[in-house]
Amino acid sequence: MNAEPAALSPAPDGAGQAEGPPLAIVRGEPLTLVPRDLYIPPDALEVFLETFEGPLDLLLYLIKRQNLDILDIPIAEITRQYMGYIELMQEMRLELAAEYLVMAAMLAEIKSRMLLPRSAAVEDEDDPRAELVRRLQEYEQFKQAAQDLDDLPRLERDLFPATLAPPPLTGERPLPEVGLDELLLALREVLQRADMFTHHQIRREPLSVRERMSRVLEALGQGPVPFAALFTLEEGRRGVVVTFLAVLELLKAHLVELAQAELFAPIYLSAARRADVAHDT
Amino acid sequence: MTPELLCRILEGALLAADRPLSLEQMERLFEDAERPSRAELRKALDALAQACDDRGYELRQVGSGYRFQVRESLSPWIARLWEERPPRYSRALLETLALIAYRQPITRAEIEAVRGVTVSTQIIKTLTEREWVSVLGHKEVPGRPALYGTTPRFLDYFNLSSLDELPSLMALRDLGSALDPLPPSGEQGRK
Amino acid sequence: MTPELLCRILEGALLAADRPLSLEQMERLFEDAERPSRAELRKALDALAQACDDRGYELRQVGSGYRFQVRESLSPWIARLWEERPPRYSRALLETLALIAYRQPITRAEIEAVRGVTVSTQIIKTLTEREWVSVLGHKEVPGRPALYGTTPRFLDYFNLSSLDELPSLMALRDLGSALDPLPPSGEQGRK
Repeated sequence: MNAEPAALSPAPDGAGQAEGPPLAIVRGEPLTLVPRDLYIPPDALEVFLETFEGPLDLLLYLIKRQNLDILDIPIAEITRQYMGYIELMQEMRLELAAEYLVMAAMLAEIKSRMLLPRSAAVEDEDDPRAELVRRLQEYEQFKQAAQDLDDLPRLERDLFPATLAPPPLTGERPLPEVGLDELLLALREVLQRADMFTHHQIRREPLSVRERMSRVLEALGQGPVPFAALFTLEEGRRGVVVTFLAVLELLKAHLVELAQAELFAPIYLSAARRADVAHDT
Repeated sequence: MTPELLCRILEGALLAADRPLSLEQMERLFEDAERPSRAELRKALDALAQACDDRGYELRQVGSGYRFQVRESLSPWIARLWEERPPRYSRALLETLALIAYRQPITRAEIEAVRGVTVSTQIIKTLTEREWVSVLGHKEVPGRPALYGTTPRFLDYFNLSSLDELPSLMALRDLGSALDPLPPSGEQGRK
Repeated sequence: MTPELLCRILEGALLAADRPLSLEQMERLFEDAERPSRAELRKALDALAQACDDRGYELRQVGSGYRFQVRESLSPWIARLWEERPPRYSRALLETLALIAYRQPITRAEIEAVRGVTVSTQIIKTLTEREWVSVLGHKEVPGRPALYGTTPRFLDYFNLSSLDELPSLMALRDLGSALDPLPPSGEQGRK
């Protein structure tokens, strides 16, 4: 509440309805003098209002400021002051949360109900203030609880746990375990994100071709390899086909090159140019 | 295993860990053959607590277990170790946290009903990211809103061993009898 | 300031700090009026070192200053603090690995194009150190980026005899239901 300025007296000259543009139009009446009890320098008002956590907080402030007991609020007076703030906020085009207007309506309703004469027949009727008082009390309770929580000693500000460097640890820390299902789920997610299922052509080549591409590239890491040496006859026809497809794929991707020194000389497969020069980047 | 060695192992583990250790976690430091009983563990912890009596730190039980922490009386000096100011929390966040702590399990709408304003998504996110608050379940009403509650980490942060240690709430007064009787007719200020 | 209080403050600071403290840093804990002399500081540190003689930790002087360290003789037990939490690989790492497995040989830029985010060097390093992934060669485009593929070790770890045993991309689309836990056996004959 440090933003609350001292109430300033209106200028002594003039009798209120002085000429000049009105400060605000309140309930259709031009307001040239700010009510004494809620006058706040306009530039401070915004800061001031930001210190309220909502309509209940504002009401509590109005009650506390006059040293009133929550259980004994003069509804008419508090309503008048509350409306004053609301209208001022609206006039100043401050963003006004809808909750403030709901509260205004509730106050107006309570006020009007209290003005109605009570007959014996409605003696049992709930005091119209009861619900408001209950909410104010409940809010005050948690406003205080929040303050108490803030006052508790806490880490980072008041408490510092002891954390020492561990000794050099003997024994290796275990490597993380991964299940195949986790891996597949990860892939599925990334593919869904990339929307590959719909927009990309699904590669139909069997994975073994991709794998063989890797093995061929690996073999070429040591230098050019005779084309024929890439094939393992024990793998049978299928193995030979897979290797051949892998070589074609690699050629297509410009990842390998074929070289033949002269006609009918052995064909050599090598990693694409300069690949054998740079080992690492 | 001698009680002295047990004490030293626990002391070393509590100091090296970057989080409070529960009794279960302490038990798991030992192989089956050497594992101390619960009674032995507690006795060793008592001895450790006493051994710090005249030191700069103390053994404290918080939400998720035991930890050594520097005595609060030394904070004015210790706080100078860090250049940055500790984080401050807005009233809106603290009020929301207080409601979750005291009224859990609680929905966002219930928090809003007490505070009289909407609770920003950012606040719930901050509380969740700090691991002070988690979703305990969903309320079986239309929309199945999440029910929030506090975590052991919340207790750790605020140096509490259980929710029982929270400051007690301000008492609510009964308004039925306390409210002035309304005037029978429109006139106010009759008295 | 009494020597006892000085000792306690230093002890607290060394316990709370997450780094070794130099004498200069220790001096900065104190306001001008109360600041101890170098001689007083050293004396207090000596006293602290002695006070740990029969404790689970010791005062060590390292390159950048002083720090408390848990005694090495306790490491067989302390090491279990971390064992109990089997580390896990990040989602980013798993996605990268999966893409390398299915799309090899593949460059980092190609992985990034599918994932939509950059692939950290750490991830590639982890996968290479684990010997699940290796550099097969370099793509002949500007920058000559490395081409990654999986190794036989990768197949061993996942118990595959060849990449063919990985589900096809088509099958992967329906993976969600396939990976759900199996229903209790009794329900299988239903319908």
